Amino acid sequence: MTVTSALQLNREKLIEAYRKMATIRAFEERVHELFEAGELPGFVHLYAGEEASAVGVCSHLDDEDRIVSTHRGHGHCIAKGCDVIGMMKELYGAADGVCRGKGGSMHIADMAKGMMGANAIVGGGPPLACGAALAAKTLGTGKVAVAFTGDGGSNQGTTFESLNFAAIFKLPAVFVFENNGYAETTSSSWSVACGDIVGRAPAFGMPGVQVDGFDFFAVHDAAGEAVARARAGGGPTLIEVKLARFFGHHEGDNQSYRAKDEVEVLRRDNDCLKRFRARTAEAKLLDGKDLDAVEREAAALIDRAVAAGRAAPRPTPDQVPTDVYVSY
Amino acid sequence: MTVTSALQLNREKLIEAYRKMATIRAFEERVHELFEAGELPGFVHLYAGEEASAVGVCSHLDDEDRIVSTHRGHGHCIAKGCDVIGMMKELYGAADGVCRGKGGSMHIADMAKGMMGANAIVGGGPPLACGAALAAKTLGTGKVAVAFTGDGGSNQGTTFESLNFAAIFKLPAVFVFENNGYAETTSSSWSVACGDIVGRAPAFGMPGVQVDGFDFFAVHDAAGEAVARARAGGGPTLIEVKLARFFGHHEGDNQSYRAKDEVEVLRRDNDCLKRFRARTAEAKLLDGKDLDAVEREAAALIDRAVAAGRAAPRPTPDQVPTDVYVSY
Amino acid sequence: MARILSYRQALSEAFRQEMERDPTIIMMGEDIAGGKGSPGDQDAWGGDMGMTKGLIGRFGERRVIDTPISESAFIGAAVGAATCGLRPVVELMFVDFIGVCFDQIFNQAAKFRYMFGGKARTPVVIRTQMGAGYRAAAQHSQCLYPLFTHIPGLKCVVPATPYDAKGLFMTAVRDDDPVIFFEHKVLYDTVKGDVPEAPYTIPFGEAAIVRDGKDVTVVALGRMVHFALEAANALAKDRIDVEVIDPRTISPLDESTILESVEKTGRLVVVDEAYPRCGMAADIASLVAEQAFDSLKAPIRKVTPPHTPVPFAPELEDAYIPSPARIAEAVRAVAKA
Amino acid sequence: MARILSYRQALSEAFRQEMERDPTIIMMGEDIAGGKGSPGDQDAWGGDMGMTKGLIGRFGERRVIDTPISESAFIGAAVGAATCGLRPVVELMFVDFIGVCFDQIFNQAAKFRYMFGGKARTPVVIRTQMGAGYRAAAQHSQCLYPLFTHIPGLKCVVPATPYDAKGLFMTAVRDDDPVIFFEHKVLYDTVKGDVPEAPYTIPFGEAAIVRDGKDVTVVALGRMVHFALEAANALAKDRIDVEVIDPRTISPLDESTILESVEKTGRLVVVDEAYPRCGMAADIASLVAEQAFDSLKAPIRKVTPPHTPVPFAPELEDAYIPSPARIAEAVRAVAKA
Ligand SMILES: Cc1ncc(C[n+]2csc(CCOP(=O)(O)OP(=O)(O)O)c2C)c(N)n1
Ligand SMILES: Cc1ncc(C[n+]2csc(CCOP(=O)(O)OP(=O)(O)O)c2C)c(N)n1
Ligand SMILES: [Mg+2]
Ligand SMILES: [Mg+2]
Repeated sequence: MTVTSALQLNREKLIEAYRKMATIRAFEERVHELFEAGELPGFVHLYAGEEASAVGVCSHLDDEDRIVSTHRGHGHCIAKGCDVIGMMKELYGAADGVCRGKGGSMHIADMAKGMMGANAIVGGGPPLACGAALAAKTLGTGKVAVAFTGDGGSNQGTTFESLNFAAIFKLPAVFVFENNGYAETTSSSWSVACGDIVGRAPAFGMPGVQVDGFDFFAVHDAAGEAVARARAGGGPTLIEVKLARFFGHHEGDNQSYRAKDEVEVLRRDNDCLKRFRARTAEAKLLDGKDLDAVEREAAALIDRAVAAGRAAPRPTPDQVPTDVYVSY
Repeated sequence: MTVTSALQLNREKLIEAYRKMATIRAFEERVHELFEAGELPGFVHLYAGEEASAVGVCSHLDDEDRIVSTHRGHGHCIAKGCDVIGMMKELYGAADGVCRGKGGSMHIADMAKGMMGANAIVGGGPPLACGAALAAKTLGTGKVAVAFTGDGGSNQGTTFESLNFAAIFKLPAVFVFENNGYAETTSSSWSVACGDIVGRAPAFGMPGVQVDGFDFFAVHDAAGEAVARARAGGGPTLIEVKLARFFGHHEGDNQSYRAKDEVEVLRRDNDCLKRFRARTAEAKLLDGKDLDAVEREAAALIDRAVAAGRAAPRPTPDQVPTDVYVSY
Repeated sequence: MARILSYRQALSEAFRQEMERDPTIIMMGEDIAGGKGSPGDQDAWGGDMGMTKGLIGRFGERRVIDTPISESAFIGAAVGAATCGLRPVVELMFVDFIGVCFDQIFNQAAKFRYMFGGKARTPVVIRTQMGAGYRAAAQHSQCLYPLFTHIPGLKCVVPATPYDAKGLFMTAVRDDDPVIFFEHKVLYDTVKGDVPEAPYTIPFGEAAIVRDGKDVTVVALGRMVHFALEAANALAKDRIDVEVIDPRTISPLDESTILESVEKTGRLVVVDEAYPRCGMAADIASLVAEQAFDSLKAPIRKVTPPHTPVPFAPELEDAYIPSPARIAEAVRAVAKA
Repeated sequence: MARILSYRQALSEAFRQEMERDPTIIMMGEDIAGGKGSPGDQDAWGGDMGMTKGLIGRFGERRVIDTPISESAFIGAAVGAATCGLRPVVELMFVDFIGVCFDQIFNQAAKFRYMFGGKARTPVVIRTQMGAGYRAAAQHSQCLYPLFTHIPGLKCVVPATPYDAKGLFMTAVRDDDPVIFFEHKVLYDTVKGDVPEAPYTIPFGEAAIVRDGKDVTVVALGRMVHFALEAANALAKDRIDVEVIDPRTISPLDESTILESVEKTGRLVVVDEAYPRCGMAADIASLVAEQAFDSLKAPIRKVTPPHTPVPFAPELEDAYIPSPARIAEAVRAVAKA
């Protein structure tokens, strides 16, 4: 099992990773504005600040590898290659959104891309990831499944069971715990009895690693090792990614449970996009100008997505009863 | 926190412990016969062989301390002081059984004795024990709650959640995992990813200890420490008790998943009653004759219980709709 | 002097007054205070909809308990604690989350008393938000009270007005059986009404006749009560005189008020926001078809959403939820038949 | 030549034949083989009732998978795997255990297709044992199919005979939607019937008219079909000619067969072993009260257990379960009315 470290990635791959991160950021910043302006319906949970996690992990996956996500799913979708325009349309509830306007932000999915859905049930995803991994193993496809879960979701019984289940069957699965410090308002330092989520890995007989989630390279390398192990039949891995969200739990959250200058400091010192720039510059891998161009392209894509969302056909009442069953 | 080791218990306490163990044994051996003879209805899961666990733990508890049990609950009931005659009547489904014939073996309970019920849902008990412990803590009663769970039940999400929950609230709770090697036919060495259940304690930030469940003294001392810690506000403890059952999972189980001579060897070498005799004799604490007498008394009690069960009034159809609500 | 409160205000007042009255009442749930272990404010949210705001300041951490996202553990803990001297009020944030903790409710709390031969009491209240209308899609918009009503041993309360919300909560918390208390999230800030300041209780199993009428009986629950009244007012212009009945509690169900009304009107429309199959509309319709059949002059009509999950897009969700117009249409149909 | 099999044998044959036909079918569940990791025999049990005995020997560990006691994980895994190219048949040993894993069924499997705009298929079958009669008391004797029928996106199958068990299982496993397959534990060895050896399917949503009659329609499910037939035979002596309908699948429900029968007989008794509130008896009664009202000549009667958990003692359990005598009494009452 040889794993390429992110710092050895070629230019194209690095640019691609940055493009995904920048696209997520632009998507989320824009959704924030649109939501504030009352233009988007529903509940939205933004992933801004956490981009290095989704992209660092998903850069090891192809369309036949599966991921399951959480309520905070936009970043996972984009990292997994879902169509950004279809996603934005979905947030608008458009008839041609990626889920035809029936799912919305909390249920955004694209099976064809191996993205098995955001999930509005905390802890809903890990069992499903076990299933994807079991299918891969049973069918001998060599594919893997990744479950993204939050720190809050790490305390859900379904999640614990899934860890044990994946371990005893040596499933090709990776459990990525995105510990952003809070479940809604509740601190993970309080809710996780043993302090760090990674401390639970031994209880499930699997290797565990904690990584700096502001650092794409750290996430990338840890995930690469875990995915390679899974593909090689070595069973599941637990990865705790320490990171933070730039926005509130959901839009509308006043965030008074956070320290006064927490978000400010975070955006200044722990922005994973800035870190990526710094590390690639330091290692003389990429030029800032290239990344500026990527950011402009990402912004333009989001502009097109918003325009598409606004112009998209609206669903009609006759579509309410369709898509419940394949046949009934 | 000073904890008396079992070997320092006075004669009366030792005899009492042996009486409980012998009563459980006699109860279960008799239920086995009655069930085989078709005299008892329902599903029964016998505790014979595991007596040292229930009695070792419960000897630290009084009627206001609470326990929750499993489908294999007779031993926990007797150890906690439930009325043996009322229990036997319940197994017969008698109108004056401890649950008026409505619960049966899988739901045997006696709230007045702090026995919150056998439970036919694997993993059903631990959350309830958290509640009893939370009540004790909130009301400042100084009481504790003990959750008995099997090895199979240790893999249930409800159980995992309860461990974390109890730990973060520092609840006066003790989690006793009775690892008898099997969940029905399935080996715990396979189903528990990390091998030993005690290996999970660190994941829940609580002390864990593994004890020889054939040895009353080992169980007693470990439980004593855990209960004392809980009472003193030190939070929960995980105790893995390694033991084995003399009978099948339930009555009717042919046990072909066990090694050929497994039960024979077990009864010969790892009978907790024999061990108790040996250890108390060795330490010159008790005389075998005293224990013979206790066994005769236990047998006589079970005789009376069976006679009572046979003679007890049967419930009548008008009792079907009663006892659903306090008021409706 | 009328004292006009919102559903939200009425409930908040009920929480506070009951906790003041009885020191064995505790409140538990995710972020019901908020900020547990966090660097900023405690009571940061007071519940995800702010319904329990201020309680921790008044009653302290011992009685107002934030929990981890472990619904089986904390709802089970509430159930267990209820058998040991507390009267917990525990929040299942959205009823849609029932799937991760149903066992503790339907097999444990609901059945203790029966399984233990009448020798247990489990005075726990499970508060939960339900209902569509928030563009919250399939996993945050369900009603699901039929699942609980199905289960012997549970009581189910579905208040539609601020007055009922306060009075029924007070009854729930004083009741010795497990009670599931369904709060419709759309009602919190949209309905207002007269609410006495002094504590009062409303008995379970007593329907409210919220509008007297002689032509057609409409039975409705929760948000649908308001839609039924809207429809009734529109129909009054067409001289169709609708009686609107709100059962308020569905387990126990006040059968006689419904039956008496149908005996008078001979016509029944049942409106329900919950799914149609094995739902409350079917339950009530079947009650009447069995026990007031001879009074019926027309087929019973059910007005419910279709047999589909709740869709996200506003246009779809609005078409999904039974509307005053659909109710009126059903009433017209039975009035004519 | 008739080939008489028990319900158990018919199902076992269906499992084997379907697994032979389609290599993407896997079986999962607790002890469905048995002896995993243990020193003695593998396939030690073949399921807690022996229903899957022999499968591991034929199809191997890769396709016949014993699981730990982690229902959310393994049922969720079956659901997830169903979206990734397998057709899992997963056993929830007793339907009473639904409380620890309901989310994966009712919010995940049931809703994927809708939430994802029609872009998912989840061909999973959840087999489960239900029903009273084993003296297994409150947590091992429930039916609970109304909880699943309530949920849009699920299909519910309740076979009453060996023939139906085999044919409906074959349909279930070939179906592309999530199917809950309810096996009545008392029927495994008590009912026998003609079962063709060659594989066959029975379409969902097609009721069986198990007895033709003109006076009263009795709709019954599962074990109650047999009790209804017993009652019908007894009533024949009194010249009451009962038509017995077994819907076989309750989601989808064959409404027209029921409605047509009531249009003919004008009288309906619905028998159900599940709890009465928001149950199948209410569901079917309300269907008829809405859509065949004009044909009804008498009140609809429901024959169900009372609104209580299932008691343990044999005398109590026997009184609890609807009996042929109670069914006959209800039929007599409506026949006279
Ligand atoms: C079963 C369940 N319980 C509670 C909720 C409400 N809820 C939604 S997100 C959330 C917090 C999740 O925290 P975490 O897992 O850390 O993810 P994050 O929001 O930080 O990304 C809660 C409590 C839910 N959706 N599902
Ligand atoms: C939720 C649930 N799943 C499955 C079962 C069926 N079942 C009853 S006991 C048992 C095995 C339990 O094993 P363990 O916890 O080790 O206890 P033991 O029987 O060995 O005492 C199983 C699978 C159940 N009763 N409840
Ligand atoms: Mg978080
Ligand atoms: Mg065991």
